[in-house]
Amino acid sequence: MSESISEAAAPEVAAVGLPSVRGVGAAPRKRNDFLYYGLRNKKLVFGLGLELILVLVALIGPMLAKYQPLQTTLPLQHPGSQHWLGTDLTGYDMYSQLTNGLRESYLIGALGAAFAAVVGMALGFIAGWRGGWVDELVQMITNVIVMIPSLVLLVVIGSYLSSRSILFEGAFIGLTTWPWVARAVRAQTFSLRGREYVELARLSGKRPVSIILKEIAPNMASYLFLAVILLFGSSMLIAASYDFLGLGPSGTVSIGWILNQAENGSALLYHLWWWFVPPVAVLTAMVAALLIANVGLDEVFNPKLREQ
Amino acid sequence: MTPTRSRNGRRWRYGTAAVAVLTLGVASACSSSSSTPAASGSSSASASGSTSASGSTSGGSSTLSFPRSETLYTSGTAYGPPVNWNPLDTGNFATGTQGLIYEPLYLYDPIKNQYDPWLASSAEASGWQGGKYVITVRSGIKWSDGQPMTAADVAYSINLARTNAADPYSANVASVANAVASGNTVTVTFKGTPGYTEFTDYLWKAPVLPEHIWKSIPASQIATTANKNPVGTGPMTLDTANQQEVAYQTKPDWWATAALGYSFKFKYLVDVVNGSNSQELGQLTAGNIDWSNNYLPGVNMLAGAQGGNSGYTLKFYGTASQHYMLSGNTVWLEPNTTKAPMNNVNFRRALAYALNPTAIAQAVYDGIASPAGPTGLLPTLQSAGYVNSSVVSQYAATYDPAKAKAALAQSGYTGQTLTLEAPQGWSDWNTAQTVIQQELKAVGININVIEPSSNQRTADLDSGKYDLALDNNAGLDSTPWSYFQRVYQLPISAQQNAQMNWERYTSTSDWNLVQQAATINPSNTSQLDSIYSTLEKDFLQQQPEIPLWYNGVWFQGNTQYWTNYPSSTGGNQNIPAMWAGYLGSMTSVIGLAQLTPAKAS
Amino acid sequence: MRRYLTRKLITYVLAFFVGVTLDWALPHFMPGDPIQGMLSKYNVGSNASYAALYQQFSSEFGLNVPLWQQYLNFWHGVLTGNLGVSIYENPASVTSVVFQAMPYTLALLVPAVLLSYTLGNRLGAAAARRRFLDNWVLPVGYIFQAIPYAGLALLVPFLFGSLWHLFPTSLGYSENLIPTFDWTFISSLLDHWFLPFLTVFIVSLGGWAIGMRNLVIYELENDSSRYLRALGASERVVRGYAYRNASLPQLSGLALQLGVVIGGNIVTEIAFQYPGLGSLIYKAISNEDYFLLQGIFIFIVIGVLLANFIIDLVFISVDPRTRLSMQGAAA
Amino acid sequence: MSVNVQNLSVAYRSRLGDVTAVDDVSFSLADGEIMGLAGESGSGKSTLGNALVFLDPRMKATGGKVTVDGRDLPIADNGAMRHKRMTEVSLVPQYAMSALTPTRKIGRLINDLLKSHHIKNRDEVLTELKRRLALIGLKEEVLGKYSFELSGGMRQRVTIIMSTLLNPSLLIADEVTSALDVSTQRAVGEMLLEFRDRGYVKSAIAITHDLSILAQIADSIAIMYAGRLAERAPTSVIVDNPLHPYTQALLNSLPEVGVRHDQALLTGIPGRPPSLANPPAGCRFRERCPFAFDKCTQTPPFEEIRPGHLVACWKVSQEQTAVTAGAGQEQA
Repeated sequence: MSESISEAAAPEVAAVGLPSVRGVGAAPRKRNDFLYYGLRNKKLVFGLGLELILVLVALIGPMLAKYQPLQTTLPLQHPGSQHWLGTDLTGYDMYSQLTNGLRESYLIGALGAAFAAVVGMALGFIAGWRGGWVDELVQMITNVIVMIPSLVLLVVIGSYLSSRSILFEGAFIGLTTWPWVARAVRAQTFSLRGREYVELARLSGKRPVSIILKEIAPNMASYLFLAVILLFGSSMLIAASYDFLGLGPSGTVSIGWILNQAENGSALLYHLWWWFVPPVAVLTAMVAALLIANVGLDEVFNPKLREQ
Repeated sequence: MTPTRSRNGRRWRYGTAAVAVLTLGVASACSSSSSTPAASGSSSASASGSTSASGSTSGGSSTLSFPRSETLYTSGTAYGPPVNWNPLDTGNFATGTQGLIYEPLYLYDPIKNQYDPWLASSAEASGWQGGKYVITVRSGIKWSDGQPMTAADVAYSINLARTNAADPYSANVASVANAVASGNTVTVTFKGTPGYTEFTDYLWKAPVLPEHIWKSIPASQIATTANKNPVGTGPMTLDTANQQEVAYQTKPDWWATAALGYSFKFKYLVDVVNGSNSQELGQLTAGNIDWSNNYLPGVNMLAGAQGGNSGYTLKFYGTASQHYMLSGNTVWLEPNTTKAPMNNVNFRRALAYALNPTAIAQAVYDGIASPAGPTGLLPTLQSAGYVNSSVVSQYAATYDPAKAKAALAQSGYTGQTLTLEAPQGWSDWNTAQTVIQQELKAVGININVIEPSSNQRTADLDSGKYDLALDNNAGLDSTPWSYFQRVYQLPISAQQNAQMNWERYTSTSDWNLVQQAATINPSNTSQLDSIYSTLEKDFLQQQPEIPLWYNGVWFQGNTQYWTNYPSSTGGNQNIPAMWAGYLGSMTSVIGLAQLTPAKAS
Repeated sequence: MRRYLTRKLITYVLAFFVGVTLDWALPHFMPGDPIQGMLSKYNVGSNASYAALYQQFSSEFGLNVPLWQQYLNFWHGVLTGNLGVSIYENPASVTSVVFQAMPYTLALLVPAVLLSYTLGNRLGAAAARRRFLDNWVLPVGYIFQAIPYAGLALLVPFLFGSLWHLFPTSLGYSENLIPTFDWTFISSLLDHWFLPFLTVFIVSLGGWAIGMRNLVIYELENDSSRYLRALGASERVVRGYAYRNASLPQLSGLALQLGVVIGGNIVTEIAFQYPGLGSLIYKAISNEDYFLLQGIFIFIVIGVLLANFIIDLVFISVDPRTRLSMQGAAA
Repeated sequence: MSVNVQNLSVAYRSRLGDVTAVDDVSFSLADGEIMGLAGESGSGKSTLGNALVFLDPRMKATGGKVTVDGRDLPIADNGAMRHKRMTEVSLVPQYAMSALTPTRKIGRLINDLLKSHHIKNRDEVLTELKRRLALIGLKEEVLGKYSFELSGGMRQRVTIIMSTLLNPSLLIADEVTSALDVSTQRAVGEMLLEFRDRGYVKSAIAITHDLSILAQIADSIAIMYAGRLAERAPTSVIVDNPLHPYTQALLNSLPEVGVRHDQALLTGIPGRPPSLANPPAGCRFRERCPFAFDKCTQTPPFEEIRPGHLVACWKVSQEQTAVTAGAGQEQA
C-alpha cells in the first residue's frame, strides 16, 4: 500500500475522489441493497436524473429542430418562438446547434472514456498481474505519457491534419488520459492478486486472462465503473477545450466549436448572451451531473461514506 | 487542522501573491528589455512625452506612456510582434515600415484613379519619354539620419531590384536595362519594349532605399535582414517596439509638410498587434484603439451607436448601402480546371449559375462585404472604366438555379462528391464553405467541406491537388493587369509556387493578351481597353474562376480622440488602410494627415 | 534510495527524450511545407525569386541537410538552448521569444495552481462531514469543476468586462504603457492579470475542493481517525490528521493534473489574449510557425518535468513512507 | 465497584430499522478486575465494548446507565464523552494494526493527544511514557518512528501503551491478541496483567473470540449471545463449571487451546444465532438449545445464582432454586 498513486486524480476532473476503494474484494453486497441505497441517495438520483434529461435532449432535441445546425437563417434573432435559443451572427439556429453539439459531446465522452478504459485497464491489469519488469515498464510508459502535455501535443499534431474526425478526437483524448486508469487498476490488481480466491484460481491452473476477467475485474467493478464515469466527464471537457481552439473534428458542430464561434463573433461585446451562455450551462450541467452521480454512486457502493 | 498548518497556509497565500508580482515584474523587465535598439535614443523622447500627459504620472515616478490625446492607436495589420523594419522583407516587416518610414516615388489613389507624385515631383504619365522613363526626384528631402535623399538613391533602389533576385520587386524591373542618376533625375532604360505595366507598379509600390545604408548589407540578406534601425524619408521615426505594439514618433520636419501641406496632428502612432476579433472590438469600443483595420464580424451593429458606454461613435468608410467597407480584394471559388468535371466549361458555368454572391456575402458578412461582380474586378477598377458593361451583360452567368441545372446536365458531372477547401480557422471562409455547400447541393452538386491548415492548403493549391477552393486575389490596384495575370499566367508547372493561375487554366491566347497588355504604353488606352474587354469576355465565357464577394478594406474609426476619418462622403476620401501594400503605396498617409483631434486641447 | 532515484531519473530522461523526439518528428512527417507556407505571405513575383527565397530560408532554418542530421542538430539545439529562428517573429530566436512569454504564463499558472490547491484543499477539508458548509461547497465545487475552461474564459470576461467594466479582458498590460519597472506599469500588469488568473483558479479550485472533501471523508472513516476519536482527540486534531493523510493523494494528483492545468491555461490565455506561452502557441499555429511551436513544446515539457521534480521533492518530505523507503529502511 | 453497567441497550441504525445489538445488558466490575467478554461474531460483544468508549455515529444508546468510579458515564453524549476518553475509559481497538496514522511519528501522535486533553504536566506524562515503554521492552526510539516501521506486535503494544497512558478506570481491549502469533499473544496478555497490577488501568474488559487467552488473563468471564449476556462468572467457574447450555457448547466446541472458535463453529449445536433485527421473544438460544422447554418462551432473567455467578437460563435457575433453598437453610 505504499503507492498512494491509486488515489490520485482523474485528469481534468481533478481528484473527485476515487480514493482507493477499500471495499474492494469484500464479498459482493446484495444487488437490492445497492438499489435501495441508490434510490435514496439524493446525489445519485439528482445526478442521474439530470444526466438522463440531457441525454434525452441530445437524442430527441435535434429531431425537433426546425433548422439544420449549419443552415443560415436570419442572423441575430433573440430567443423566441421562431428560434428557441436565438441565432448567431451568421444566422445559425442556436437551438439546433446546441442540441447537435450535445450529441457530439456525449459521443466524444463515450469514445474518450472507452479508449482510455480499454488501454488503461489492459495495461493496468498486465502490470499489476505480471509485476516485475513488465510492471516497471508499464509504469515508466505511464509516467512518461503523463508528463507529455497532451493539449500541446494535439496542437502540434492537429495543426498538421487537414481534417479530423470525431473518432480521432475521441481516440486522442482516450490515448492521453489512460495513464490515470492504468495506475489505479494496477494498484488494485496488485492488492487483489494476493487474495485467497485468486491464489486458488491460479493454483487450479486457470489462465491469467480468465483469472483477471473472472476473479479480479468483478471485484473492482464498482471502482472501474466510477473511473469510467469520471473519464466520460473529463473527455467531454477536454474535447471542449480542443474544439474551442479550433482543433476539434472538422465540419461538425460541438459545444466547444460553438464557443469558438461566439468568441470569434464577439458575442461578449455585442451582449449576445444566448450564443454562449446556454452551451456553457449545458456542458457544465452534463459534467456536473456526472460528477454528482459519481459521488452518489461511491456512497452507495461504500457504506462508510453515506451521509450520517 | 493544527495551528501550525494554518500559519503555513497564510504563508502560502502571501507567497502566491508575491510569486505573481515577482513573475509579472520579470515579465515587465523582459518586455522592456525587448524594445528595439532605437529605444535607447527614443525612450527619453517618450519619457519627455509623458511629462506632457498630466494623468499618467503617479506617485512621483514618471511612467513611460504615450499621452492619449496626442497618440493615434491603430490595429488590424500586424499578425506578429514588430521585429523587422526591412521594407524589402514584404512578408515580415512591421506595420508602418513602408509608408511611415520608407516612401515610394508615387502614391496611387484608387478612388480618383490617379498617381500623386510623392518622392518624385513630376507627373507620373509624363515620365515615359520614348522607350525610357525619366523620374524627377523631389529636392530638399532628407533621410532621418540627416543625409539628403537624392536621385542616386532612387537609381540605386531600381538597380538593386534589377540585379538581385531576392528583391521582391525584381519582377517589376525585369525589362529594365539600367537606371542612371543625373542631378535630380533618374533615367531608366529598357531592354527592348518596356514592361510598362510592371514598371509603373514599381513606381508606386516599391520603397526608395537609402543607398548609404543599404549598400553595406550583404546581397543575400537584403530581403531578410531585420533593419532594426530604419532610416527613411517618411513622416515618422521608430520609437519603441515590444511584443504588443510598435510606436512611431512624428517627425517635425517631414518634407511633405512644406511641399504638400500634409502633417500629422498626432505625436505618436502606436500600432497594436492583432488579437482575436472580439478583443479588437473590445479595444476599439473601449477607446483603446482609434483606427482599426480588423475584420470585425457584426461591427455594423454598432454603426448606429451614438455614445455608448465610453462615448464613442464608430466611423466606417462607406454607408450602409455601400456595405460600409471599401471593396479591397476579390474572393473566388477556384475550380481545379485540370480535373473532371471542373475541366468542363459547362460545369464551371453551372457553378456560377448556382452560386448567389449576394446571398453568400449577406450570410457570411451580414452586410459589411459586397457581393462580387461577374468579372470579379474591383469597383475602383470599374469606376476607372476597366469593366466593359456590354460584355458583362452579354456573357455573365449570374445566379439562376434553373440554368445551373441545365448547364450541369451537359457537364459530364455524375454526382460525385467534390471537396471544397478553405484554411482551417478562417472562420468567415469556413462559414462561406457551408453556404456554398448548401447552394450547390440545391442544384445537385455534392460538396465535402475540408479545412486543412493554411500551409497544407497552400501546398494543395500549389501542386493542383484539390477540387474546389476558396482563394482571394491581390488587392486594390491601378489596372486589371495583375488580376488577369493571376488568372491566366502560363506556363503551368508542377508547383505553382508564385501563386499565379492556381486554377491551372490553359488559354494561350489569353496569356498572350495579358503579356501584350504589359508592353503597351499606358497612354494607348483604346488598345488596352480592347485587350481587357477580350480578357473579360473570355473570363465570363470560360469561367476559370467564380467571383463570390469582395473582401472589404476593413476599417472602423473611433471618434473619441480623433475625427475626420477617411470616408466616402467627407473631405477625406483616402484609402483607410494601414496594411502593407496600402500604407506606403496608396493614399493612407494622406488620410492619416487629415485626422484632427476630437477635443481642442 | 538509489533504486528510487534511478527509477525517477530514468523516467524523467525518458520523458524528455520522447518529448524531444516527438517534437522533432511531428513537423517532419506531417504534410505541408513550412517554408512554402511562409513564402505564401510574400509578394513573390516570379518563380526565380521564389526559388531564391526558398533557398535562403531553407538554409536559415537548417532544413537543407539530411533528416538524421536535422535530428542531431535538433538535439544539439535543445541541449544548447538554440532552438532556431521563429518564422513569425523572424529573425528573433525561438528561445528569446519563449522567454519573453514565459513570465506571463508562470504568473498565471504558479499562483493559480498554488492558491487553488491550498484553498481548495482547505475548503474541501472544512466541508467534509459538515452539513452546512458541505451544502455550499459541494454544489459550487461541482459547478466549478464541471465548467469547461473555454466556457469560463467567456463568462468571466463577459461579466467582469463587458457587463460590469471592472477589469480589462485582454492583453498583458494596457497598450498605452511602455514596459517599465514602475508602479503604474505593475498595477496595469496586475489589473490585466486578474481575470485570466481568476479563470484558471476557479476551475482548479472546484476540483481540489471536491477531491479533498471526498478524501477527508474517507480518512475520517478510517481506523486511525476512529482510534483518535476513541482516545478523545479533539475534532480539530482528528481533522488535522485526516487532512494530512488526504494530502498525499492530492499531491500526487497535482502532478497528474499539471498537464490539464497547463492545457486550461493555454485556453485561458488565448481567450484573454494574455501574452504568455498559450497565446504564443496560438500565434505559432495561426502563423504556422513550426519552429516556435517546437520550442514552446520543449519548454513546456521541461516545465512539466521540473514541476514533477518539485512535487516529488515535496511528496518525499510529506510522505514518510516514500522518504524512509528512500533511506533504505524498507524496500 | 469501579464500573457499573445497568440495562444498557445499543442499537444500530439500518435500512430495515434499528437493530438492537446490545440488549438490556447489566454487569459491574470491581476495582482491578479484568473481565473477559466472549461470544460468537455478531453477538454484540464488540458493540458493547465500543459503546462504553465511543459510539459510532451509526450506533445509538437506547437505554441504560453506566457509571465509572461512581460518576455517570454519558455514553450517548459524544461531546461530554470526549474528555472522559483515555482518562476514564479507553479502548485498544480491534483494528490496532491500522489504528496509528501513517503520516505522523508515534511521539507526535501521543503529544497531540495529550494536548487535546489539555494535559498540563505533559513532560511528566512523557517521562512516564518512556518508563512504560522500557517496561515492556520497547526502545524509546519507537516514539520517533512511523507506524509502518513497526511490526504487528510492536504496533499492538504501542496502542496499548497509548490507550492506557492516562491511567483510565476502564480499558476496553478489543481482540488485542487475534492478529498476533501465539508467543506475542502471551506477551500482550501478560502486559495487560502487568498494567492492571501496576494500576495503569483500574479495570478492563477483554473482548475476544479466544477463550483460551481469557483463561490466562481474565478474572471473570462474561458470555454474550445474540445481544444479551448469557453467563458471567469468575474465570475458573466458567472454565470448569459452566452452567448456561450455550457456554457449555462453546467450551465443548473448542478442539484445543489457541484455535479460535469462530473458525470451528459450534459444530455440536445445529442452527445459527437469531437475527437481531427481529429477535424472537424469550430466550434467544432457545432454538438451538437441547434443554429448551416451554418456559423458555419468556425472557430469562440474568440472575446471580451464586455470588459472582450470573446466568440467564430458566433451566439453570430452576435447578439452582432448589439448591439455594437447601443452602439457605444451611446458612440460616
